Formats: sequence, C-alpha cells, structure tokens
Amino acid sequence: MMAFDSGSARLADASVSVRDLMLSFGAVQVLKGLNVDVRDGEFLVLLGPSGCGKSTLLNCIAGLLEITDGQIWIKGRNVTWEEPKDRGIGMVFQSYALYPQMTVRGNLSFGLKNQRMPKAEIAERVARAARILQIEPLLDRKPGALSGGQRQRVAIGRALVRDVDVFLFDEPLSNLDAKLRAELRVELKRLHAQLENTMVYVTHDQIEALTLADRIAVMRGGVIQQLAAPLEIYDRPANLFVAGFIGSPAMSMLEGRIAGGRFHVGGQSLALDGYEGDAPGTLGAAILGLRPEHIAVAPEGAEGLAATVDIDEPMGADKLLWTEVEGQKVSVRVPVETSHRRGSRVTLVPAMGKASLFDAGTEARL
Amino acid sequence: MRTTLGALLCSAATMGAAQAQDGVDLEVMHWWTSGGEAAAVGKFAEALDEKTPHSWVDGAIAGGGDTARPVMVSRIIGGDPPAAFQFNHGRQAEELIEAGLLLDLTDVAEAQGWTDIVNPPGLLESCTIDGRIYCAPINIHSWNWMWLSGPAYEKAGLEMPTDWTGFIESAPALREAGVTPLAMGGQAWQQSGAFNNVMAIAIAGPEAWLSVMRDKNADTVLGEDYGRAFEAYAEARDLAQGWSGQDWNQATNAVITGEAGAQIMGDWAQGEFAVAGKTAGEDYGCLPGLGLGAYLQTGGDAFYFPKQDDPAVEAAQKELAALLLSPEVQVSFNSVKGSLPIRGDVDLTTVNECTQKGLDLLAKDQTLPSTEQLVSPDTITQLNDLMTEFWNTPSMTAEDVQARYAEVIADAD
Amino acid sequence: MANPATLGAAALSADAIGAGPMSGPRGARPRRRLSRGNVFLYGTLLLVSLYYLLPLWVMVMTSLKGMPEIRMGNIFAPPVEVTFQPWVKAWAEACTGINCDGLSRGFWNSVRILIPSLVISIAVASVNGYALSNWRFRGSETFFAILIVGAFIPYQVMLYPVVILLRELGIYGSITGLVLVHTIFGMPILTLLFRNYFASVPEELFKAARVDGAGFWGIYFKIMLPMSLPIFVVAMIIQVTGIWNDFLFGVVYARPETYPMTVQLNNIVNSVQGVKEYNVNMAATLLTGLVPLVIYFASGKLFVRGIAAGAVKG
Amino acid sequence: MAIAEDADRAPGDRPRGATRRPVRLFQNLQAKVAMVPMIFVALVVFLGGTIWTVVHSFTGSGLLPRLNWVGLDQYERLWSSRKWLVSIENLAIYGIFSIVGTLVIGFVLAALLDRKIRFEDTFRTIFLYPFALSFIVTGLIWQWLLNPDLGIQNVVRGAGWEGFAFDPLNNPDLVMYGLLIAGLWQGTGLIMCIMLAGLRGIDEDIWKAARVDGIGVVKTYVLIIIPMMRPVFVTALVLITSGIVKLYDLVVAMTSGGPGISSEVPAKYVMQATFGGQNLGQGFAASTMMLVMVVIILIPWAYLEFGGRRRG
Repeated sequence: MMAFDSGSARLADASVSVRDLMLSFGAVQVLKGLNVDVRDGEFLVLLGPSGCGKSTLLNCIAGLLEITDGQIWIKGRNVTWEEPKDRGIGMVFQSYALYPQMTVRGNLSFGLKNQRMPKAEIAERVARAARILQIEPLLDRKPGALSGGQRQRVAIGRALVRDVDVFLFDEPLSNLDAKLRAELRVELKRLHAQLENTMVYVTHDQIEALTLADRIAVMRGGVIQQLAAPLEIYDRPANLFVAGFIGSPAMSMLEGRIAGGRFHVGGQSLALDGYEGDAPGTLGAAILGLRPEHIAVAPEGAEGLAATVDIDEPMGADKLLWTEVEGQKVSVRVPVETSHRRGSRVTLVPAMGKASLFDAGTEARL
Repeated sequence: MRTTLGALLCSAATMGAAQAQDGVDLEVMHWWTSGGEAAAVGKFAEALDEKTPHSWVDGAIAGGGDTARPVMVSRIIGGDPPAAFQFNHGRQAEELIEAGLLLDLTDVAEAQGWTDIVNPPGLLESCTIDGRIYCAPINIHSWNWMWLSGPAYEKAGLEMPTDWTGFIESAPALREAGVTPLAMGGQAWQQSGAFNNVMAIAIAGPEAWLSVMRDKNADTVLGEDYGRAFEAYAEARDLAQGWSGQDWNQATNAVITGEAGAQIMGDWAQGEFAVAGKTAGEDYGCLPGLGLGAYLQTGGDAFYFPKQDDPAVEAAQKELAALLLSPEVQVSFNSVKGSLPIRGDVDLTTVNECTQKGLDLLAKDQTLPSTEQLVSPDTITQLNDLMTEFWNTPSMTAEDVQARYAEVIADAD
Repeated sequence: MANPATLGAAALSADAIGAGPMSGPRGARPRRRLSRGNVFLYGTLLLVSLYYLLPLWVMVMTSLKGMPEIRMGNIFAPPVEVTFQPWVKAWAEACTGINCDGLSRGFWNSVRILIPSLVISIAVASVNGYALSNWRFRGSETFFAILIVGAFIPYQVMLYPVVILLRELGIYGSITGLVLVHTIFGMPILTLLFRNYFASVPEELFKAARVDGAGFWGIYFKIMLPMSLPIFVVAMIIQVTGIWNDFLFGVVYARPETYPMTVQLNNIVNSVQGVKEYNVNMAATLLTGLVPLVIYFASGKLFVRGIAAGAVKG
Repeated sequence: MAIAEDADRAPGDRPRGATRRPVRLFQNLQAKVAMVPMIFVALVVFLGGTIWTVVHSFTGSGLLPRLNWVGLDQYERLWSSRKWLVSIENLAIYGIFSIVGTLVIGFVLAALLDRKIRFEDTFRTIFLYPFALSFIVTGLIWQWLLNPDLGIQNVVRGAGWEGFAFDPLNNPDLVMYGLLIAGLWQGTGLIMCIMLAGLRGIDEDIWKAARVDGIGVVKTYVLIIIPMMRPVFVTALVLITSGIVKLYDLVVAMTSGGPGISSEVPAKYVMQATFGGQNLGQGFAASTMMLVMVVIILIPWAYLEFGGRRRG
C-alpha cells in the first residue's frame, strides 16, 4: 500500500522537498539517498532512536551541514547552496540556544536588527510574537531568569518574528520534566493550528510523534523506514522495526509459519481470513504482531490461541496481562477488575483486522 | 609536615663550615670581573695560597659595584658572611661598622704600622670609627683620567690633544674619520662618575667641588663654575653619540681598537690597555684631570672583614689583611691592576708614563678625597639616577640638570 | 536483523517527481580551496608563528656559528660551518669573574634546588588541600583566604622579612633556604589546586573511610593520594617551570656558589671579557631554557591544562 | 561540605564522659597539626611580612632595619623621586598595552584556532612554548634581536633597505615598547589557551542559532561570544595584571632599566633601594606602594567575583 497519497505530491506546493540526499562524514555514510516531501502547513515528525540520522537530516534542511549529494528545495526554491539565513527557516534547539546576556526582547529582535529592518516593524513583530506566545511579561527579563517552558517559547518566538516559511524543531522538549513536556506539547499543537506554518519536528519520544504529527517519518540507520500518518504507522507498521518501535507497551511478536491460509505457532494455528493484507498461501518463517489492546481473553477451549497466564501489571486505567503461547510471551490489555490466577489456562482471540504479519526474512509487512 | 621539619633540622646541622685543621678557606667577594681586574686578583690568590696555609675561594660578582655591593650586604646581614669583601674607600661600610658586624683590625694595623705607611692618610681615616680601624686599603684609584686612542688619532691624522679644549677641537676631524669622539658605557655609575669626579673637579675647580661635596653647599652648584662644568658635560653627551655599549671595559676596548677617540674613566682602565699589550704614550695617551687642573682623587678599594665566631677564621682573616698590605703583594697587584699602591715606601718596578704622572701628583699631594668618602651612598644613588637620566634624555638641558643637582645636594647627608 | 528493503516510498517518490529535471545546484557547495576566509585564516596564523619561532631560530643558528661568521654574516642565515664550541664553552668554560666553570655549576645548583623544592612543596600543598577540603575547622577557611590573597601580594613586599626569617633559621644563602622560599611562595597556587581537586572527590568515599576507622593520615595515603596522580602531574609541571625559571629569589636568597642557572646566565652574559661572545651567550641561554622546554614538549596537553587550571583557578 | 568539626569524635579518641563535650580545639588534632605549615606561612610570612614591611616603611632604616619613626618622609621622598615617577609611568604604558595586546592577540589566535582548522595542535604548541621559558631567557633573546648592530635592524639593512631603523632599546621613548614586544611574545600563549578553553566551553547550538539568524562570523564573536565569555576575560585580566605589577626579570635581562632610567619599573626601584642604595626605608615605601596598586586592581575583581556570587 503506497506510503503516502500521491494526490497532492505535486512538486510546486511541497513546502520542503529533500531529493536523493546523501551525507557522509569521511567514510561513514550517515544519510543514504533520502527523499521526503513535506506539504505546505504540514507538521512532519522525524522519529527514530538516537543515531538514526534524524537530527542530521534536520541540520541539512537548515543548511547547517554540508550535504554530500542531492538537493534541498524549500517553497519550490532550490536552496542547496544557500546560507541558513536565506532559506526562510527558523530553528528551535534542544538547549534553546538563547543569547544569555540579552533580554528576551533582545533575543527576539537581534535577528531582525541584523537584516536592518526598520525599528517600528521590529517592535510590531516582537509584540505580535509575544502576544501569540503569551510572553509579554517576560520581554525585559534575561534568559537566566526564565523557566524551561518560558525559554522554549522565547526560542520559538525568535523564529516567529522572522515570519519564516518553515519551523525546524530539534528535540525541543527533551530537557523538560514530564508534566511541563505534556503542557508544551499541547501548546505546540495549538500554535501549529493557529499559525498553519510548515513544521519539521525531530524527536525520539513516540508519544510526542503520535500526538503532534500530521505525518511521521520513522528513521533508522539514515534511511526512512516508513513515512505515513500516525494512525497508519500505529496500525500498519511497514516493517518489524517500526512495529517494535511504536506503541508502548510494545507489540507482542509471535514467531511461526504460514501454511494453508493459517498461521501456525507450535502446535496451534489461527485462521488468517480476517487479515487485511494479502498474506501469501505458505511462508516458511513469518511473524505475527499483535498489539495488547487488539487481543481479547476468552475462557479455555474457545477458538484462538491457548495460553497460560504468567503475571499481570496494573497500569491504573487498565491492566496488562502477561501470558505465554507455545513458549512465547504475549501481553494483553484487560480491564483492571479482571484477575487471573498465575498458571491458569486461557484462550487469546486476536482481532485479525488489526494484526500485522511480517516475513521473518525480510521483516517487511506482508 | 614531619618531612619539612626534618629537612630543616638536618640541613642546619650540616651548615657549620667544615674547618680544615689550620688552613682556612677564605671566601673573598669582589667585583673585579674584567680581563685586567681578574688578572690582578689572581695575584692576591697566588700570594695567599703560597705564603699561607689558607686558600683563596673566589666570590667574584659581575655587573659592577652597584650590582655586587647589595649581594655582599645581604650576605653579611643574612648571617652567612664571606671571609672578606671589597668596598670602595668611603662611607659604604659605615652602618655595618656601627652595627658591629665587621672585624676590628687595629692590632694588625699597629703591628704593621699602617698609620705611617699608608699615603694619603685620608684612606685610613674614612674607615676609622672612634679610633678603631676596620678596613685594609689596598690600592688607590682615581677617577680623574681621560684616555686617548692612538689609532683613532692616527686615522684622523691628528696629534693626541693635551687637554679637554684640544679634545673638543679635534672632535669634528674624528667624526670625519668615522670615529666616535667619546666612548661612554651604558651603566649609571660611569655616566655619573665622569661628571661628579672628573669634569666637576677639572672644570669647576677643586674649591668649588669641595664646597659642593664636603660642605653640601647647593649655591655653589648653581654658581657659574659648575655652570661651565654642566655645559661641558652636555657637550660630552653629544660627542658620545654613535657608540653604544654597556660595560666600561667595552668602551676601553673601543679606545684600544680606535673605534672611539677617547674615554673618561678611572686609572683602572689602564689594566685593560696592559692586558691588550698596549704601551702608554704611543698606543694610548692619558690626561690626568682632563689635562686642566690635575688633581687626583684618592678613591680605590679596601677590604673589610666580617666578624666570625670561629677564632681560626679570624686569625686567617688578619693574616690576609697583613698580606694585602705587604710590599711584594702591593707591587704585584697594583702593577697589573694599573692602580697606585697605598704604600708610600714602595716603588713600582715597571712604571709606565701614565702611572708615573700619577705618582708625581701623589708626591706633590695634589690629591682630593673620593666622592664616596664625602657623600653617603644614598646621595650617590640619587646623583647616579639624575646624571644617567640627563645623559639619556637629549631634551634635558644643562640648566635643568644643574637645578636638580642642586636639589639633591641640598638635602644630601 | 537484515537491513529491511526501503519501502516503495523511497523508490516511488523518486520517479514521481523524477519528471522534474534535477538540474540546478546539487550536493555540497563547491568551496574554493583558497577562499578569502582561508587565506586570511592561515595567513595570519603563519605570520604569527613566524613572530613566535623567529627568536628560537636565531638562537639556535647563532649558537652554532663561530664569532667571525656572526660579525660578518646575517644572524638569520644558517651557519656555514657548524661548530659546537660555543655550547661546550657555555656549559663548561664561560667565566663569571675568576672561576670559569661555565653554566654547569648553575645547572647542578638548579637541580639541587628543584628536586627538594618540588617534593616538599607538593607534599605540603597536597596535605593542605586534603585537610582544607575534608577536615575543615573554624579558622581553616580564613587561613586559606589569607594564603590566596598572599598569592597576589607582589613578592617584593615580603622579600626582606623572609631574609630575616631565613637568617634566624640559619639557612640564609643555602640551598635549603631557597627550597623553603620556593615552598612558601609556591604554596598558595598549589594548595588551591589540590583543594579544588580533593573537593571534587565524592564525599561518600571520605565518609566510608571514616566509618572504616581510617584516620587523617590513613585516608590521605591509602585513599586520596592514589587517586590524585593527574593533579600531582599538573602541580609538578607548574612547580618545575616556576622554580627553574625563577630569578628574583635566586638573586636575593642564594650565594654565588648556590646561584641557580638563571642568575648565573645573567652574570655570564653581563660579565664581558673584551668582546661580547654572542654565540656563547646564546648557547648558554638555550641551555637554561632547555629543561622547561623539554618538560613543556613532553607534557604537551597536560601542560596547557595544568597552567590553565592553576591559572584559571588562581 | 565535608565532615565539619562538630561531627562525631575524631577516631582513636577515648570515648569521653557523656557529660563533658570534647574541647573543640582537640577535635581532629591530626588535621590541625598537618595544617601548621600552612598556618605558619599564611600568618607569619604573608600577613606578618606584609605588616612588617608596611610598618618599616614609616621608618628611616638605611642599611639595616631600625624603628626610628620618620612619618611620611619616605613617601614624600618616593613621590618626589623622578625615577619612581618614571617607573610608574612606564608601568602604566606597559600595563595598558600589555593588557590590550595580550587580550586581543590571545582572543584572535584562540578564535582562529577554534575554527576547526588542520594543524591546530602544532600552532598551539608554537604559540605556547615561550611561556615555558623564564623571563631572563626571553629578555636576553629579544635584547639581541633588537640590538641595532646584530639583530633585525642589521639584517634588514643588509638586505638592502639602508635607512631601516629598528632600535627601540636605545631610544628612551621607545624602550618600553621594546619590552612590550618581548612581554607579549611570552605572555600571549597562556591567555590564548584560556580563551580557547572558554570558546570550546560555549554550547555549539549558540553558533547554529546565530547562523540561522543570519549573523556574520565576526559580529557573532563580538556581539554574542565575547559577552558570554566575561568570566574568562576577567580571569585573564587578573592574570595579566598580576604579571605586570611583578615585572622585574624581563627589565633586568633586557635593558637593566636603561637607557638611563627610561625603562625603570617599580619592582626594580624596590630592589635598587632595598638592596642597592642601602636605603631600606625607601624600598619598603616603594613595595608598600606596589601593594596598594595590587589592592586597587584586585578589589573590584574580588567584589565582582565573590560579591557577584552572593548577590547573584
């Protein structure tokens, strides 16, 4: 199934378009032939474990890194050789990178002063940005006297005042504590809705990706594993890596084989008729991926996979039941009231429509 | 902490000088480091090593008296004095004597009859405090000489002038021959000594000089005689442009090689001419008192002996003192050093023309005390600073320096 | 896990927009090797390096030439016929006054001054640092403050009082005297260095040792000392260069026989027998600078860290 | 921070009767004994020595210290002495140019080295080796280089430019600048290292942010980086000034105060008066004046450094 709907893939209005991007530090190839197009006003998240090249890609788009090959287009303009300041981009860093000895107002207007913008216009833009980000009371304070959240907003303001086409975020929330991170996530979403700017957001936190993104590009080893809407990635992971990376608690993986339209694991087998993808008739080694919330628990003897109960982890809103099927661990989300004695036998009834099947060899989705 | 205390204790113990039975190592500090001077000191060392069981440990300090004296002083008051040390005749050791740090040599003086053999007696008086003698004068040096370069005047095709005015007239010719008329070293004591001792006496006259130096009469400084002396000094400054060097023996070397026409320096410069194998009268000329009023100052050096608590060392010190004044040592030392002996009853075997001029003046008693004998070291330092500032600041005129010279003399002690 | 084949997206997107020509700038912007920035950058650095290396070059070249070649030739030119005679003379024959045993006496004096000073000053300072950071008592911080302020007082203010101190101890003018002086005047910086280092040692370590019953010296030798090798090296570098290069204390507190190398060098260069022998003087100067230079090149980065640490903290 | 005094008893102490608290003095006796050398040095040498000198600066001691009070005579004599005024003036000239020169050259070199260039280590080694040398060695080297008939002037003239004159050491007005050339040669390396450490301490993102804001390299250094490195500059300033006040060896080696008294410096005045002119009182007065100078420089820094922390 094609990863992105080709309908609006026209070159013209793609806000940011990365073409065959190659980047290597000496002999090490960090980005290998990358292609991604960000639609105008879209909130694209680059998600992946540390060292997957997401930050490097962001810096290439910003022009802070010399690319080895390929091109970068912003707003239909080839900016490959342009200086960052001429690319119409604003960037917010993990460490906020505010100028410590300038006041907030100084930080906001410094870029504009450099472009010799008339004073009145600078004042007007700073006021507008301060109103949007609700940082009017902070304008005359020094960064040292602000909280993490406030500093983050000033960093965003610095790009906002320059009316940039594209906002680039480099893991902006990772320095904040959990509660503040949640608050700022909501604010960021509201800001995006309000400004309707294109935003490219780098993070390793999947919750941020799932909540903020219009589309997510899951990356690993300098290659985009999958580029799709959050729900699409959650329900139909393109390969084993994406399946394992997204969602917590993680998806359970059952190793087995496909024969005669049924998935065989150990002695048991499961009908595949409900499966959305076109599963092959027979396949020597295959992996069935099941999300805990897509499995129902039925008393012993029902149609499904027989499993023995191991332990359960109450998680507040619900409970995670750990079971064993043919020696392989499977976790199931159950209502908090239910309780199963350790060692008792149950039957797991997976919702095949939501399941994922992978070819064990290529790890690609079937 | 223990280690530090330990280190201190054991080192103090070994500090006591390991004394040989009778022969004593006598460390003698002095500042004779130029070629001629070093040779002369060698004579003292030979005499001590041969004639006595003791041995001469040389403590030479380079850089002239102004550098050496402080090192000696800090050694003495630092509680680790040398066996003997050289000072100029005069009041430099006054405070040391008052503080009771120096050995009383009156018994040696009486035994050897110093009071009648030392001529001029003024030398002994300057280190005699309430009747006790504390120093052994060893030579007479006088500042009041001007040395002329034979080769330089040959180059200029002129006869060596007989006095200062003649020298001034010969200057332009010297310049044409590419010779710097006057060579003057870079150290303060040389520039200051040339005026305080030589030019003041020669041009302003002995009476004016005594009125200034002995009676500290500031008005005489402002008087017309001293005015002429300052004018001459300013002129000397212009004649010295073109040659730059630090030490006095470098300037003497310039005179020897004919690089410079003349040098105003004491008779110790003659040692350099001797070492270079030059003969007085032909290779170099000498004008006592710039050839004007020929008066010699009886400056020079004397040895002082810090008080030691070890009787053996004290005995050795007295032996050394007596030896220094013995006739043979006086002859051997002074002939190489180029200074005059302090013993009237001795005649230098090899006497060249210049030394003979000196001896005649000494015999005619045309002598004056040295500046160090009349004025405190503190005042001398002030004069040195003033004159070296004048010498190196072309914009400073004779009148400026005359006024400030008077100020220094006014509150001199 | 084998590298999964990239999903169709990558391939698809290429041809989807492959239609558009991939013309125009692509890949890294061609940087001219001799760009204006580079020329300025390397140009200035080379020029400044010349200013820094020129003196050393002249010294070495002149010290290998005979006097005639110096007088006649130009000092930057390498020697026509190389002679090591100036080095030999500087080391063994240069004269100050009568005794002519060259710089060697100064060298051994400096070594005899350096070794004990190094050991004692570092030992005392490390104990100070250790005690200050772990065994503070009410007055200890004030003493430390006096010590640090002391570091800024110009030496001249304390020169004479120390003369009296040494005289009372009877070690004035001796090597021991100089060792004590270097220990005293090296103490502020070294104590600060050690105190800051020991303060960075986790306090739990110290508490654990106390619980195990180790006393003041037990903890110092068994726990603190073994861990502080890096700072000891840094302290050594600061002290070696400081003591070896000292001139003021050498002139004031030493005797002609115990003059360190720097003082003797100054004497040799200033006492002139007839003509100034520049080649011998330069060879002597290089000899004096050799030890700290060797230390400097041997310790490399540590030297920078040490001096900077000592200085930045000081 | 660590075990303060009133913590549990020092180990090895016999448990005292519960009623009497152990006397505070004998707590941690070993530590206190171990600190005796430091206490001795701090109290007797630094504090005692300074007080002794200041007190004796009001006496008329000549060759030996004597307590005959002369009030402010020594100071009057000091400030009326031409040589002292010249040495103060020289120190000011040398100080200002040395501070400005060292900071500017030090920073520029550090900035150049920080631009991730090749051979960075070789350049750093070249710039820092003079710092390892003693002032005597530096003084002598530059004395010969600046010597008219041997050094640079002679070489350039030899190379054809006849009229070239470069002889600062024999010109009373330029001698201090001659000293400066040698002083900068020796001192800049250290300051460059400290600046480089400071530059490397700056968060990389600041640079990226500035580039994104379109601020030129030079402007970034001047308007953003330097203000951020204030503490490093303050430390460097203190280092340079303390070195300037102590200036002595370099002058002795290079010009020994000459020509005349045109390159005299306070430290040399003190040495000359204390040990040379047999006038201790004058030497003590001059060294007290040097102390006053250091105090004037240090108080603002100390206030800035420590005062800041308490207030900040």
